[in-house]
Amino acid sequence: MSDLLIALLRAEKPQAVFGSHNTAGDATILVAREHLVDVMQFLRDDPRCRMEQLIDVTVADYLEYAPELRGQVSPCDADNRFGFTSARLPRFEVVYHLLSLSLNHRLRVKTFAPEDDAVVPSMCDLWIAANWGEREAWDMLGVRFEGHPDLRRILTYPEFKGHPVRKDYPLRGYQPLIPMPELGHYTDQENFR
Amino acid sequence: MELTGHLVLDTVLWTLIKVLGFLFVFVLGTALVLTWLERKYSALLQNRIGPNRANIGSFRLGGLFHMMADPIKMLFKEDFTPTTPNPIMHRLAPYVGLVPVLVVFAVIPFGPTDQMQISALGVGILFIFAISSLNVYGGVMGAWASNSKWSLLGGLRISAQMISYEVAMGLSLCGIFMVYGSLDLQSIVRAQGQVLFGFLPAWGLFMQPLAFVLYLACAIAENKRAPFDVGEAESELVAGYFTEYSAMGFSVFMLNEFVEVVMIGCLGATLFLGGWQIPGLVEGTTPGMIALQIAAFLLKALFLVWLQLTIRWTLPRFRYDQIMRLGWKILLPAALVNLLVTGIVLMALDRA
Amino acid sequence: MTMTPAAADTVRVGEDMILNMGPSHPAMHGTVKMVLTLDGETIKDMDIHIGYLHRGFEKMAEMGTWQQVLPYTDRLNYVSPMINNVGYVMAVEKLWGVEITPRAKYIRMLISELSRLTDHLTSLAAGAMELGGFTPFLYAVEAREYLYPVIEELTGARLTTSYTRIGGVAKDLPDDYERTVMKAIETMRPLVTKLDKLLTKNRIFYDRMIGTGELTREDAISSGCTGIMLRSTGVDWDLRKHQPYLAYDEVDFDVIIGAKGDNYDRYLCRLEELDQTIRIIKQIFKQMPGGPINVGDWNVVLPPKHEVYNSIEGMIAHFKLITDGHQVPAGEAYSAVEGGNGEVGFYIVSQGRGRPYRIHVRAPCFYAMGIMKKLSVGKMLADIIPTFDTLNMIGGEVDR
Amino acid sequence: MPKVTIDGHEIEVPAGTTVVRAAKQLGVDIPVFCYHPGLSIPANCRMCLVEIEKSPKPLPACYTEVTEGMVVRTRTEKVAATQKSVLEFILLNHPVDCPICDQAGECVLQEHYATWSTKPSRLFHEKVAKPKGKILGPTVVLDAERCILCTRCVRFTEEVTGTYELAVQDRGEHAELTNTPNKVLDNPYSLNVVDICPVGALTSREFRFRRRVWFLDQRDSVCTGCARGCSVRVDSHGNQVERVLPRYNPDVNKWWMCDDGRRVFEVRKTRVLSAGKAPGTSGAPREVNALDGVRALAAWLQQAKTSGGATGVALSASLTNEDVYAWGRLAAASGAKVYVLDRTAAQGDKLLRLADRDANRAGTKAILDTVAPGWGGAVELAKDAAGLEVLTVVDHDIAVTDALAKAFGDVAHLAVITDLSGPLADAAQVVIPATPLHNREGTVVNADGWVQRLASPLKAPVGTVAPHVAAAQLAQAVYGLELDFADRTRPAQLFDHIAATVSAFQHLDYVEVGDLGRGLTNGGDLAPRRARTEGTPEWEPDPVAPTYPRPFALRRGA
Amino acid sequence: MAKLVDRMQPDLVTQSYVIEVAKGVALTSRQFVRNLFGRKDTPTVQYPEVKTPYPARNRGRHRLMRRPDGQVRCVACMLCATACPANCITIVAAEHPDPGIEKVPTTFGIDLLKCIYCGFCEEACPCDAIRMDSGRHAIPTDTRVAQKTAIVSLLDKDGPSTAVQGGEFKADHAGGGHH
Repeated sequence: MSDLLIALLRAEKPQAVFGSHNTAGDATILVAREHLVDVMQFLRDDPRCRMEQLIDVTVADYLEYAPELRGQVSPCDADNRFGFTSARLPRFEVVYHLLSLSLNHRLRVKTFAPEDDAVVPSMCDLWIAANWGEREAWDMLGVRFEGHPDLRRILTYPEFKGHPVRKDYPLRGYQPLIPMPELGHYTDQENFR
Repeated sequence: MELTGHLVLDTVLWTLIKVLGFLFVFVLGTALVLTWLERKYSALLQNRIGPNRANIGSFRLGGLFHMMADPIKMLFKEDFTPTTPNPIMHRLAPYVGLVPVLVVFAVIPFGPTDQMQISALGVGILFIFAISSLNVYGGVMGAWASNSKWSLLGGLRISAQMISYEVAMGLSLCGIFMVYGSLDLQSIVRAQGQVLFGFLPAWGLFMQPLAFVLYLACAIAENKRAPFDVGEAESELVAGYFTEYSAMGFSVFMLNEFVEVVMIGCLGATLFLGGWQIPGLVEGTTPGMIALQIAAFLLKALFLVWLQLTIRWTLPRFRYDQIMRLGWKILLPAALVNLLVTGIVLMALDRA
Repeated sequence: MTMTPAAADTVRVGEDMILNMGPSHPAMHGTVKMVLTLDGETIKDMDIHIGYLHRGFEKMAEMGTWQQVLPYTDRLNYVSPMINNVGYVMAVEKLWGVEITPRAKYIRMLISELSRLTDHLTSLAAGAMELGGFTPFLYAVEAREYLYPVIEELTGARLTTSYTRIGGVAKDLPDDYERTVMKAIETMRPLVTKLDKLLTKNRIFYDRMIGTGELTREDAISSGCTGIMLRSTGVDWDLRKHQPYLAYDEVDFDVIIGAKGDNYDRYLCRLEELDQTIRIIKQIFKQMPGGPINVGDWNVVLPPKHEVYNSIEGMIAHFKLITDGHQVPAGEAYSAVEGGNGEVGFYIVSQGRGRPYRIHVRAPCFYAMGIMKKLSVGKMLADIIPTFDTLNMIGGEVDR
Repeated sequence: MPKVTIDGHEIEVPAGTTVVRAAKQLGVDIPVFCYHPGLSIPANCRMCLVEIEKSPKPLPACYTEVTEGMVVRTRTEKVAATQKSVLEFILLNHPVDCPICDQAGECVLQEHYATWSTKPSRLFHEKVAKPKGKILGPTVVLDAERCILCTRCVRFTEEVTGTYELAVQDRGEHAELTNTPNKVLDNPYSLNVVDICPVGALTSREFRFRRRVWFLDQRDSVCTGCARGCSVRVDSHGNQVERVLPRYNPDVNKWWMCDDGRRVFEVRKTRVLSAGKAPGTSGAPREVNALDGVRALAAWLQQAKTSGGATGVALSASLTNEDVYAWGRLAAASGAKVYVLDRTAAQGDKLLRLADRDANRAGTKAILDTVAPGWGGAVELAKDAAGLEVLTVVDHDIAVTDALAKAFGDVAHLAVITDLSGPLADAAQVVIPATPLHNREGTVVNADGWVQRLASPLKAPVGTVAPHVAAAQLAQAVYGLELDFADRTRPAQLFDHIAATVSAFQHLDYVEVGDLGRGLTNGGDLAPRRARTEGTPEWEPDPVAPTYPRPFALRRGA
Repeated sequence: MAKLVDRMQPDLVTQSYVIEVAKGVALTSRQFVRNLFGRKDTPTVQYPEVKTPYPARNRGRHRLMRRPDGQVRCVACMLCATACPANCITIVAAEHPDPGIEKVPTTFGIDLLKCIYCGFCEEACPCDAIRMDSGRHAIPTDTRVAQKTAIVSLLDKDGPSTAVQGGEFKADHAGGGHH
């Protein structure tokens, strides 16, 4: 089933789809950012796909991922049409999980966003779900979604600095706008370690 | 009649005794017990145990001491006043609400003979209408003076609710006046001593069954208790008009509510359950008879209190607009129809 | 507020009230803030602020081993913790290619369904309470209270269960567990009937539920609603039925769907699903296979204690698993289970180094909350309450 | 060059290469216990048995040399069965000791068992009891029960140190490692046997029970104990160094390091400077932090500049290249004379230890030759001392000889930037607390002209300053100089400057220096022209250093 | 398969309010009467006086087991501290004069405020030294210090373990049931 879907997309959108895998039974295609809207539109509307639901949007930050293993997660074609090899892929991967209720199949669509240009097109026009999903992805990992009507932070507060799920976000320290807690009568610092 | 000094003293003393006995012992006493009883009762019908921890020494008495512990606690809590341009109004509001409710009891005949009434007012029921609706001012004042949006919304809701239900309640009781031909509550109670069809006491409940239901609904609505508690609606408006009250201010609002519960019970008993009448007995003159009939009245009042409690713990809450719809579109027309039918029947009976 | 003259003509400046509902508000359980623009009591606009309970689940998960993520999942949807436990380990097993034993499958189903009972009961209870029905609330909570000891007997904790393990479950069923469970269910069921009697046909109640929070089928699908939210609009979709996992294809049950997608439908669906769940539990016990509760592979599950205490082989395997973590191979996987509120999905990325590289939770409430605004605007302030309840937002899951 | 096929992959290797090395080059793992690339090959553990075509039975991969057309299979059922049997055999008498064994977590036996076997035990008898906690020498403890008799330690004492302190006595299951008669394991390299022991039989007395290894953060660094500059791995927990291990560096120290080097951290810990000092308003010394110390020094230098007094800078030969460069530039710009002072010499030996204990003599020389030509040593300092108005000593454990002590006394104003307490700090009027060398990053050059990166897992203590930063501060405050590196105080940036300015460092790059270092390109008489043999090292360090993931280290150590 | 919910159609009976209210009042009143006489349906437990026993698997407060000779079983292997997701266990190891024991903890502290009672320590312990089947719940205190220090005294508490290293042990204990 999932193989068929990959084959279909590879046939229909050869320009856009440049990688795919099927590990653990999850059909996955890798789509170039430029063609993402086109592919998603196709996936939603084509009678063979009919992905009515955008189940989830998220981003994975591959900053610390071992380059030699990256190809297992995101294999790219041999002909290297988009300028990156399996070993040197852009830092962010935007991951969409699609579900077709009527045809009962799933597909994972991934696209790349480099660190210095972390922008991908928004899916808000295609699915309502993209609205909050993309807001969360922006808030947590700092990937912008172009065309999103309301790209505000959602889980953190508006004055928050940085994007906490990024791999290089410091694990310790305080955000500038949160004052240090008053210790009151618990002056024994030892107890607060 | 010429009033001698002795007589004046006598009257004042007698009135004081009645006020103390009826208002302070029965009404406020019941209200006080209700603070504990409501929780205990709700606990029992909700499969809980309820408050039972307050104790003196090793005596717990099922938590009866909670009704003493709570006022003490309330007295000693911080009385918080929000930042408001009307702090005095904020302080005053609970008492503005409480006084009218207490005053209403002046005209309730709690026993046979004209003496068993704090004030034998000829237009008793009109007095009740006039005074009891003042009670809402307390809530509205408090809501306004609290300087809080939740309070404001609550205040708006209760004032609208009060207006809607006052009308329906007035009209529903008109049937009673028509049937018994008097505005004096003692006369109405006396009139309920008759017997209908040879077996049924001529109580308001049987003469005006629809009016009873309407009265109960409207009265609970005026009291702002569930299911008509949109004014406080803790899940929507936090606590509505008394969101910003704490300590005694808060507890006076609560007391207000409980006194009103008793008031509704007393008035309902007077108008619909034959007041102090015990079927088969004539109006008592001996102290024993009087005591018996006072007890009957109090029991009837307590029955209605129980009914209110049960309804409060059984039903969910209306939505604000549904309350308005119920008041204006169902209760008011129903009261009018009741009035109409009563009128027609009375006219027909007159002709006959 | 600045406004152009043209706009000032059409908008009545100053007559709208901005109201902050939450984060400290009795009905905003799970901590959420709704900034309401009210015209009288009618909601003109609404902005939902979540994140007050944000604990950084996804970041924390990257810090521990695969096993150490498990207690965090208890705290996602904290009214049905074990479904999250199951969902999480299933995702890891999917990536690793671990096939668990039949008995483990059935035990996992059992705990999922027990959790579904507590989840639905909580939702029904909270819904009743916030509409002012305190008595039905307590009946439902009491009903739930009979289930928690059963869960505690199995897992050792009422709520923070952490019961599943990668490759199986932590402990086998206690002796005579079927009787314990069935007894709890028999005690619990009449209380639900009482709630049903007090609410379902009561006009005060249904007036508030019918026609409020009405969700169209298209919106439900497009907004990523799953579970009850989706089914209440009449979509026949249940992961247990349509993409069966564990052994759900071996039990018989009905997918409950609604007609109009309003609050009343969602309330009824929850009520009906309780019965379906009880039906599944009965079948689970009837069909419960014997055998081991975990795969027994020492690379996946800890060796039995007697091996650890008595042999160096067991000891080494035990040590390696705890100090190095599970060696889940590099790759990515997404696995979803039908949670109390809908599809609970875990997207995991592994680097093959003993701890997760990235874990993302697809929380059903999160997407349901995304459509909340649409369900509320134009309705009254009081309608937020039943809508918010039947949507059953769980703070731990939305904020993570 | 014979061609060999291992698991289907073909590779061409020089004649004489063993199968295990060829496999390693292909990335094929063959488990070993007794094999160590730095020692002779006994092939006694039998763990590395592989199938070789045309051979009737499996052969040890560590011992077998490749021949033309050899076909090796390492993943067959037969091999797997052999490995399982070997492991079962080894584990038969192995005590259930992981909970109390320091090696747990980096134990090759654990590793191999988890990777190649995970087969339950079939033993129903008592295990053989042997001595536990037997003290072999001042540094090493033996647990004979855990020993798998790989004889790595025995071979080490025979082949590397030549001291012959260890031997195996008895036979069969009673065979047991022990001291040779009348000998104690007390050679200066004794702790290497702990490193090479694949199991927990030999453990360090000092590190014993101190910390579980999986909690440790690892950082590659250089030993600063002597001019050898051994490559080391520093294991730390929290903000504390727990142990130092040698790291394989084919050009410097191979697999070994001396016991003194491992204890450098410990020794320095006992001599840490508690606070800086400077003259107070009343003239009595007061405690200062680094910033106030630099201010006091700046005031002196300002005075000297106004009065035209001579100033001098004395540098320890153990500072990083960055420090030397910064101070050299400052001295050159301010007209100060530069002197280089030494640490106390120690006894060297043929293996690794050098008599010269200064970690960066070659680098200091090479840099000063360029940036501050005409620099002198202790002799010149003694000569010039009386004429100096201000002498700034940038110290790291300088040996204060009598002559030097006199010289320091002659100087009008003596300021010291140091991280250690001692006579020098006592003699100075201004003491600026420096960030200890083992808390810093930078580069050092060893006696052979090999540039390596010094790195530290520790945070700099509050109130201390890195010497090169102090130099930049002084340049700005006193001489109004915006030294071109003043705002670029990170070692990597400074190193770029050095590479651009100093010819010996030409073409070097901080990143490129990497973990294993680079040779100086032009070191004159000091540093022989050397460059790394291209390509990866032919053989990785042995399995002592675990390569498997450590899920805990990062989190716990943070 | 898919089953449509039984969506009640509002009729005159339900719409009149009164009937359903009366039914409701009857139900609650019945419940009241049942509870007034005999408390048949009341599951509430009067806690401090009445205690429901914890099930055998309950994960309560930790206890440290002893060897048959009374010494602490714990050998400070730190596996519990390693497995602990909350990082709440502090152990300091030391050498024991008896070479048969070799390693013992000198401090065994659990910060009960950090502890999440997941039971991983008990599962990770290779010596049956730490268990959570004490049947005692978390300490209710209002100071940080009490939560932290209460357990330091763990080293002096609780009875001997049934597990004997290298000896016989009941297989069904796996996971730490109550014995």
